[in-house]
Amino acid sequence: MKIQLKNSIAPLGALKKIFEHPKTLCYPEVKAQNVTGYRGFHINDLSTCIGCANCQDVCMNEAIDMIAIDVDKNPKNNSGCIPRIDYGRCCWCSLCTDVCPPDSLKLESECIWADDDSNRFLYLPKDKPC
Amino acid sequence: MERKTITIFHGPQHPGITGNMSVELELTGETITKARTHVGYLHRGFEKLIERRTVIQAFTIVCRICVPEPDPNEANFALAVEQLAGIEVSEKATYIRVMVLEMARLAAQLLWMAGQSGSVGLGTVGQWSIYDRDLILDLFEALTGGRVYHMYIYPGGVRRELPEGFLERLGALLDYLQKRLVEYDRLFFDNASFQKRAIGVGVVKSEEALHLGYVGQVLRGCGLKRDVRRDNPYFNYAALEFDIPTQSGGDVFARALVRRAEMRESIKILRQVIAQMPTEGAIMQKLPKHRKFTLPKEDTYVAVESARGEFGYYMAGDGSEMIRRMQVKGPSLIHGFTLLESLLVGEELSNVALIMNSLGICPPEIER
Amino acid sequence: MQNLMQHFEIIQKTPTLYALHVSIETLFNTLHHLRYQSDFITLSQLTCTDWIEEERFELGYMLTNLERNCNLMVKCFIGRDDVTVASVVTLFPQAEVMERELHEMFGVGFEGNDTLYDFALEDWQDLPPMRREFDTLAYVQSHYDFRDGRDDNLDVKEQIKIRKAAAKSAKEAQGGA
Amino acid sequence: MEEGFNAYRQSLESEEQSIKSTQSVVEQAIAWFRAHSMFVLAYGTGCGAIEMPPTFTSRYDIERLGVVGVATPRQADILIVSGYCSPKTLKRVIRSYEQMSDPKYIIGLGSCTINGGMYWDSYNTIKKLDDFLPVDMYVNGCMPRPEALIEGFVKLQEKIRLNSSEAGYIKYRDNYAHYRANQERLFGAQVAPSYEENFAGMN
Repeated sequence: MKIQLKNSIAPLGALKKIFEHPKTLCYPEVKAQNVTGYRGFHINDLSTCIGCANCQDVCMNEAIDMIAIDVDKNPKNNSGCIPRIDYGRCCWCSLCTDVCPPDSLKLESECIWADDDSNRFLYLPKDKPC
Repeated sequence: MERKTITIFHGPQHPGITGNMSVELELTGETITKARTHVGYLHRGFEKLIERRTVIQAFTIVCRICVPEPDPNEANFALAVEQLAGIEVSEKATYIRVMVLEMARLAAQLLWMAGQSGSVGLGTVGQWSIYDRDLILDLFEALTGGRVYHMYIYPGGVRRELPEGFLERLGALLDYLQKRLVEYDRLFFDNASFQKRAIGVGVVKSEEALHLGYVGQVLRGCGLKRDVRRDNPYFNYAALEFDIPTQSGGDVFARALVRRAEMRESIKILRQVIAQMPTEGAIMQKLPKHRKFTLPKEDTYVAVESARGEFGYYMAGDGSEMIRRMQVKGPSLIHGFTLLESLLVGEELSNVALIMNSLGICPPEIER
Repeated sequence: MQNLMQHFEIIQKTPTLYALHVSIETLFNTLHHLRYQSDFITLSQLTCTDWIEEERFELGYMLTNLERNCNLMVKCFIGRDDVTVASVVTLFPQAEVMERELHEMFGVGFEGNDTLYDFALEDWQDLPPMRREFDTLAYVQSHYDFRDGRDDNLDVKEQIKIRKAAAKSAKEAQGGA
Repeated sequence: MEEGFNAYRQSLESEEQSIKSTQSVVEQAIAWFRAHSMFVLAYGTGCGAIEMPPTFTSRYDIERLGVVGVATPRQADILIVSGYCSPKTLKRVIRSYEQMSDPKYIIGLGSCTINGGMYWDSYNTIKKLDDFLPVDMYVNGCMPRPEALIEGFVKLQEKIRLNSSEAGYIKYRDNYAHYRANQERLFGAQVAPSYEENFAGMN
């Protein structure tokens, strides 16, 4: 194939993009838009959570611990336990929310967390109805 | 004058390498006299981990096998499980799967374009194409809830219903991409500096290509019309209209041209999917005994066409909840060893990154 | 294909997938025959499955034909310990790296392949990791540490029992009073 | 009440005034320059490398914050360990880290660097990165989004400006025996030569 002069000049056409409006998302200054249905942090509606540990059983990363809570918010919670998720293990596959019988465990679209202490990444889901 | 031979490592910490791997090169002057591939920097033992997990637990881990393009893994896993267990998938789910796979192919080609152009020093192309890839990832985000790892194609169907207005958004994006492809032609494929670097470099001989098991663009770049979507159709590719582009050169430029045409074919397929998408119907066929699902003592081999060639899974069940053996056959194993080691001999050092990018070598799938 | 079916006991698994079982003695000759006398000229995958209950490995040579639309699995049972199989590098050059992988992951020897050095693992001292008797979790526990702070995990079934007993005794105490 | 990122920033601003009063003007200036020219080593050690191109190119364009990629460890200030590390990679990562010149920082990307992530039972990945290298900032996610990576960088900038004495490279120098012991335990005879003599001329 013969290389023509046109092929050397045509790429300069990209310069016309200088006049277009910048498309960069300026994240720290402008807050990121939340996407509905994004798999972010866990939320757990404590008034419906029954403490059944289905989520713990299905999690292949063994990321979920069942821990005791002080105040019973749901009389049907027989074990008095709620899930706590180790974000050093979780892969946000959302299998735990799929198997949750009362649908109390959910994922919200908030997902950004940076921290310099590695021991803080044990996450107790926010008590938030969805 | 006596010439000295030196040995250098190209990678793993090197900007011109496609992922975390390395090539040990023996050089005489600028010319390579011997190449040896080293992998294992990303070995995670997937096949061992899958032996310890039940079917639905293993489903979440397979997409990590190939990082730039996770969806063919999910499709393969779902295909293999469905074939072993004899599950039928609804028409709508099949269409959604094809859509996801083609979107993933487009995204992977755009990512490839950034790597390929970076290896010849055209930075602008990467700035554009990764932006456009992000627009596809935005759609994935709305559809599957994940940006890179979608975990969406589930044995028995797909996990979520299409969000409202999704097909319209996809159609608008395709219109946009179609316009952009013309600009990419001008900026990259027709660019004299790319053509000068790429033509005649890394030529694959077509007579040995079939026997040595090369796949994807390497085959199609030397004029051999092989594509799993056509030869061995899965999902409903048999009912869709598309061409398989080929080129005869066998060099880096021919493979680039094949990819350029493939992007247009993907857009064509996606338009048909949008037009034919059933509005009614279930998206998921529930697995019997969902969490304690068992596979019969059988084995099978399934393959799909990824953006870089045939991607196959061998799967054997043993009558228990676990999968006895799942072995991955990625396109990069043969390309990264047999082909790359022979192709690099006689080339110049500056062409290593160019050739590796053009073969689309992806180390996580070589060693799993 | 029809021609091959007369020669070998080929089972059809799916419309495009066939399987053929051979013994370890005839393996190389069968592959040689298929490579030169039939359409199946490509080795696309070399698999190994560990059937530890039956004390054997199952090797699978995945052959693909010229048109790339049909796969033939040539399978062969071999023993689990100290087995060497004839290498097929002379028939299929791409088998070199596949055999290297199986040698590392399962400890299968391949006679005639002199490149059986490290593939993915570096300086590996333990059992070949893909063998069934290699326990990856036990290996992890003896070689790596997990992060502390997760000791307050409770067994839910135990908790339910404890709480039921507590509720019962509380009721009895109430009833007594 | 703002949430997340902005809340963090507000709490820092009140702290900032008290810390600034203890720093001299020169120290403040040096910290400011350090925080706004972070050169990242282009070494994609794991999955996380796939989210680095979007972060560094036009969509998220982290160059706004003074973050640029460079090719060799000698020029780099920041090492991003993007996800799981096999022992084979970790050896190379440690070598790369030790070649970088002070001040240098490590960002651990993804769950795998914190507690093993989804490869927690894999025989070939390490579980806690901070046993072997001093990690300055962890970014959570599997994959972390580019926004999360940017947030990691912003928090690291704040850390450099306000708590420069807590930086990882100082920790590595002071506790080298601890890190070295862990490295020797994992690698055995294959461990790299000791780095200790390079600390001599520094203090």
